Amino acid sequence: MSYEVNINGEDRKIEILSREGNKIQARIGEKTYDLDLMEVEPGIYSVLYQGENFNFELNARSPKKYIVDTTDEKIEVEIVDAESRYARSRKGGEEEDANFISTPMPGQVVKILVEEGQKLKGGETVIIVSAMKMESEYKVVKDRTVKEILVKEGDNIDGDQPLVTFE
Amino acid sequence: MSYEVNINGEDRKIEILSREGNKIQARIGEKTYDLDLMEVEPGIYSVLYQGENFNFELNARSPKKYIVDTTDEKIEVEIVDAESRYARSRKGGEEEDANFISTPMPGQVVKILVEEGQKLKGGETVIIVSAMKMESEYKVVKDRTVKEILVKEGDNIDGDQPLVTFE
Amino acid sequence: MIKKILIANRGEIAIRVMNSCREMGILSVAVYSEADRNSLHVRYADEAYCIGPAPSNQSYLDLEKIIETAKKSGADAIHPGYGFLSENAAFSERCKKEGIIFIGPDAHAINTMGDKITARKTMLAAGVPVVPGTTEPIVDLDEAVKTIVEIGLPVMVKASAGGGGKGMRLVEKEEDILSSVKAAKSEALAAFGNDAVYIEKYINSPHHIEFQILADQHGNCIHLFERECSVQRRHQKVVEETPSPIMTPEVREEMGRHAVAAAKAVNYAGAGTIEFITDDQLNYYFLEMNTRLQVEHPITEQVVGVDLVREQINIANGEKLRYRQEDLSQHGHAIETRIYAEDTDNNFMPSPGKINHIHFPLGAGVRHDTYAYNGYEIPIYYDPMISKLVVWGNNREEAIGRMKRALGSYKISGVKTSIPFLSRIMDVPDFKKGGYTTHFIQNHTEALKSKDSCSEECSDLAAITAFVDFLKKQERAKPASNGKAPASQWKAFGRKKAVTRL
Amino acid sequence: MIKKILIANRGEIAIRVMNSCREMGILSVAVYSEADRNSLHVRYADEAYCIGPAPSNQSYLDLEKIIETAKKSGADAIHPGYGFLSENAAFSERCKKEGIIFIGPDAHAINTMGDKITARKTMLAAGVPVVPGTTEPIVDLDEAVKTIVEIGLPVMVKASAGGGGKGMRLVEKEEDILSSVKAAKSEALAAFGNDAVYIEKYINSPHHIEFQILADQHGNCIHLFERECSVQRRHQKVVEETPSPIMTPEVREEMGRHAVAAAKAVNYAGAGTIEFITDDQLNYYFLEMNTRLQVEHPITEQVVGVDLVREQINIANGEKLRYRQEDLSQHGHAIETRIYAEDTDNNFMPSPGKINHIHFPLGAGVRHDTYAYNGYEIPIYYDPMISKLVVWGNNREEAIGRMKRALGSYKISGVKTSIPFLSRIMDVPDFKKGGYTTHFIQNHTEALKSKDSCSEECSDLAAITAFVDFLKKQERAKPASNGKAPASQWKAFGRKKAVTRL
Repeated sequence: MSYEVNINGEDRKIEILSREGNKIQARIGEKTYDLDLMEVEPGIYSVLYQGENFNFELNARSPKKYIVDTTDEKIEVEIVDAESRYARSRKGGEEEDANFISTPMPGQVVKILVEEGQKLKGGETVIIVSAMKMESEYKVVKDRTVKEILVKEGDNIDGDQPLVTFE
Repeated sequence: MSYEVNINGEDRKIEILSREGNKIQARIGEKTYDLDLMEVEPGIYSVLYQGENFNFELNARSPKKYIVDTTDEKIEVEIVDAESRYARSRKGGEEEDANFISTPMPGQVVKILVEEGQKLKGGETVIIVSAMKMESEYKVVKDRTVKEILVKEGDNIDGDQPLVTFE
Repeated sequence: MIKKILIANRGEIAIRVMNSCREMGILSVAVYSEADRNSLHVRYADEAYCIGPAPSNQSYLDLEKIIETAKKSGADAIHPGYGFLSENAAFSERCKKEGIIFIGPDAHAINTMGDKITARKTMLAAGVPVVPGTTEPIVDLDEAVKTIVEIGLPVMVKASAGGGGKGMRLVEKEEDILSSVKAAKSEALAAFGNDAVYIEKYINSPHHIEFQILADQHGNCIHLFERECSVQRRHQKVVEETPSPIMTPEVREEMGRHAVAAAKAVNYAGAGTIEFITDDQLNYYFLEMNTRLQVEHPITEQVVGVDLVREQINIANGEKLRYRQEDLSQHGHAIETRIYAEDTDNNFMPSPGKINHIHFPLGAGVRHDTYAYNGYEIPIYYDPMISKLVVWGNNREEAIGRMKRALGSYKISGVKTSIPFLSRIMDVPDFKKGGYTTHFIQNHTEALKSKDSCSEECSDLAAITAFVDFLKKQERAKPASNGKAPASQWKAFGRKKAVTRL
Repeated sequence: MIKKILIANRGEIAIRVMNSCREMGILSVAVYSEADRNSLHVRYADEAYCIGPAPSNQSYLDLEKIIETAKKSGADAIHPGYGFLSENAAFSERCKKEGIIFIGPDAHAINTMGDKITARKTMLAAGVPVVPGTTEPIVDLDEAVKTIVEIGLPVMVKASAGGGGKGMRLVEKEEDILSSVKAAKSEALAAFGNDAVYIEKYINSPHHIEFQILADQHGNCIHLFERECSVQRRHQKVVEETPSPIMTPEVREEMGRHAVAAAKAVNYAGAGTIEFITDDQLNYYFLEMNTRLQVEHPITEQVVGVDLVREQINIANGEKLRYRQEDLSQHGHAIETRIYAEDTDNNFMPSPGKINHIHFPLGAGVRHDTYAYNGYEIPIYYDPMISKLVVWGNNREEAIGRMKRALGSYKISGVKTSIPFLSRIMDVPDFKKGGYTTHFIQNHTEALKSKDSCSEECSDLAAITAFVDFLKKQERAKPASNGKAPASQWKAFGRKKAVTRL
């Protein structure tokens, strides 16, 4: 099966050429790597390449999406197979504006400044959320109309949870 | 269902009387305990009883057998249900002499001093096993006859693995 | 003699206090909110009691509940840690009334130091330098000019009714005095309808330097030298070190004497910290006193060799100080970095969540104060500090190298942390040189931003690793069509290749 | 200047050395056997190379392979750690020939100190006291008696051909000299056909006290004071501390001078340790010199404040010592305990296996040197030491309290460890008093045995906890008869009760 990986936004062809225990040979783009690769703890890999040691910690966002922590930085890696290529093509390539507001982290709703059906100007604040004693305002980027408000003031919320949706 | 637990060799009746979240009420023998009991890490429990804090780490030897590590000591706890009572009664209560030799820890076979079919005197050394640079001799307690030798010199072995069996 | 201490706090400081209790043979009682049942301080204590729901004002700040728990558990003393009730005079007073020893100063000391104006007056009376300036608003132009000449340049002229920078003028040159005061006054009048101004000495390159003190109930007081805490963001300390790289032995001795005088002025008993604002010429002025244990107290412990919590307990027991000033000296160099669950590239936004893995750096000269463990979910209700990493080195250079080493092998996954940011601080030449001011972080925003430093090779390897993991998981998840264990292509691949290579 | 160091070792000491490398900006190269691919030292190094199968003689002791790897990786120096090739003169010599810096002494020093008889003669020549005794066998009875009188009682008379205690006589009283020597000789004749004997001073209450030294390549040598290592089992150190509780300043200074003289006698360069046997009256005698870093070196680092590995590297770089003797002093008290995977109730039998959980005690004054992590399987091929736990305290009492606290919260599950045993040592009055000898462990076997200390209440709670866990797992494992998620009786029980209680 042919695979591609998307590394920090760039698509590259990837292939495992051979494998003996920890020793694998892999090609990525035009380059071939002979590696000693071992999962030393769950999700933590030690990779030796030409003697040099790399420690990678994998955080799977989905079965195909990884954030690879390389100590110095975090690299986004997505496995692109036929299925995800199809899904991508349907999206039309362009990212749309999200049709809901969410926070990147868990917290508590402090104040909701809008009502359902309300028309908002770009830049208007929709909701204020506190986490760890720090309050953050969440605004709309463009003019939008509020469809549904899914939380109420005082609610504890998860990260990435839709809070307010738009038409 | 009625259960008994065997604590360090002694059978006691046990029953959960009520439960609300972490708060449980349990009876063991004639004594009733109101506890706040929480699995804080996999296999690690924090138990608050009348304010006092107990940390227990459970090591399951089988689904019904636990070694509970209480910091100060290790307590053997076995859950006794109908099934295990039956199994126990068949055994006739008395522990028999093991019909094989095994080591309590992994290691490497250094020397096998017996042959299959050989008759041994009690106290005779059967096998020498090394682990971490230390060699240990394993002997028969009573007069026995070697049935089968399951390993050979140089083999790496697990703990509790039968090495030599007797008639 | 204290036999059982209730620790009215959570997190690393609760555990810090319990450690000294245990070392002294004293029992420890934890209190916890409903959000903290699985917190390490609960598991670590000898006893633990729930004191209410997650929000602090219903639990860790609930004075009544804590007093009640102390009585129920038979604790004879309460240690408040830092934050929460630690600088609450009413709590100190209440403990006294209930016959429970409060491990901290009395209400008088807390109140006096807690009010900025009273503290300033008390310090002036005790001969401790404070930032020169007017305490009453000035309306008269001539008086303003006279005051400026008295204080000495540079000064800041501020509208007394002011705010938002309006009616504010920095005066650096003599020839600008008159025009600046006039401008400030007219601007103030226009903005607030009031042309009264305050005048304050302007500290050009401010350093935050504080002195640790210990005082017993018998009038003895010593200082344990300084801590340099100028690396701050939003007035929150990020990196602390001792000795201060800008300190001289003469100024240290003098500041130490003033710190002791400050504590004595309020009949202080316990451990406390006198904060000074200091300029490049080592002119220093009293800022405030923290009447409790400080977050950054470990660096003093490492360099002076005194367990401050042990001494707090001894003092609370009514014992005399075990050390005289001349017994103490600074030995080597210590640095603390505060590891927060936060996104340093996104305005230090807190990043609570579940810690998947945590690997502490260990070895020579490394100390950790923490309450985090694998699988722990950092609650959203409290401070997002995960741990304090403290290193000790023979000298400052060794300590910086050690901190870099320790941060480099400190791994926390699951939440974003300030570890990479702190590591970049250690590389900034101005930090290495040591003459940094409280403007350090804002002056080096560019150098402190995260950078893509992974080479193409490294990102290729990261991608291959993710791909291998993906293949392994895919094989594991594959349903068995024939009812047997699923055939692993990944495993089969390994076997096949192994054979063909023979 | 050394830029890249190959560490010819594994485990905690490999990581210890890498830490100093990293702090000095030096790259580190790990070597590993096939059993160690997942060992932490491999993951921690900048580079790592496999050097052969699990057994040491095919990997960590394979001199050729290590030299080859050093060349391949471009390492300009090799640090041997302790054990393995660290006291191999041929290896030191070979490195020199290959132009690789050996971080340790030259072959001459290793050889001289490695041979007991040569070492003894060298020390005698250098004026360092050795255990008084004969170096040549004595056949003549009168000469034997004369020698005993010279040496002074008590003495041990040993058959020169001897072994197994035959022909051995302890002589404590003057009136027994003649009869004892006669008895020993006749016993020796009967057993070995040879009645020659050796006579050696008998040390009644022996203490093992050693001195750390550092010597540069320019003839400068200093000592870093003593370590008390008398808590031993089967001649293996278990607990070490510094300062020694029996030491006096006068004897310390004199022993230090003799330690320096011992090192100078072999033109030593690097870090080394002079071991002395000492009696209750602080009479001391050279035992041997370890020409390498010692396992217990961290306690010296904590108390003297010198990073010994850093100094080793500086010395190997040809630098002069950074310290003069008068710069150094002892600051506080440090204790090390060695945590082994072993069954202390079963003759200290090694207990390798997989570590499920490991929780390190942290906080003030605690240092760990380890290579263990959650899920790590301790290999059966090497030493079963898991970690070295080192504490520092202001004084000995504080240090003991701290060690008890640290051991009490040190959790390792999956393998048996010596943690409870070590904790019991801290409680033995003879240890607390500090006058213990090398017979300490055998003299206190009863006190050091593990005891059932859990109350009936505690074992009831343990049983209930196991039972709850059993119920939870049973519910989780129950197959769904209707194809839906299995109904949990345990969960349902909680719900039902919650409802009926409303």
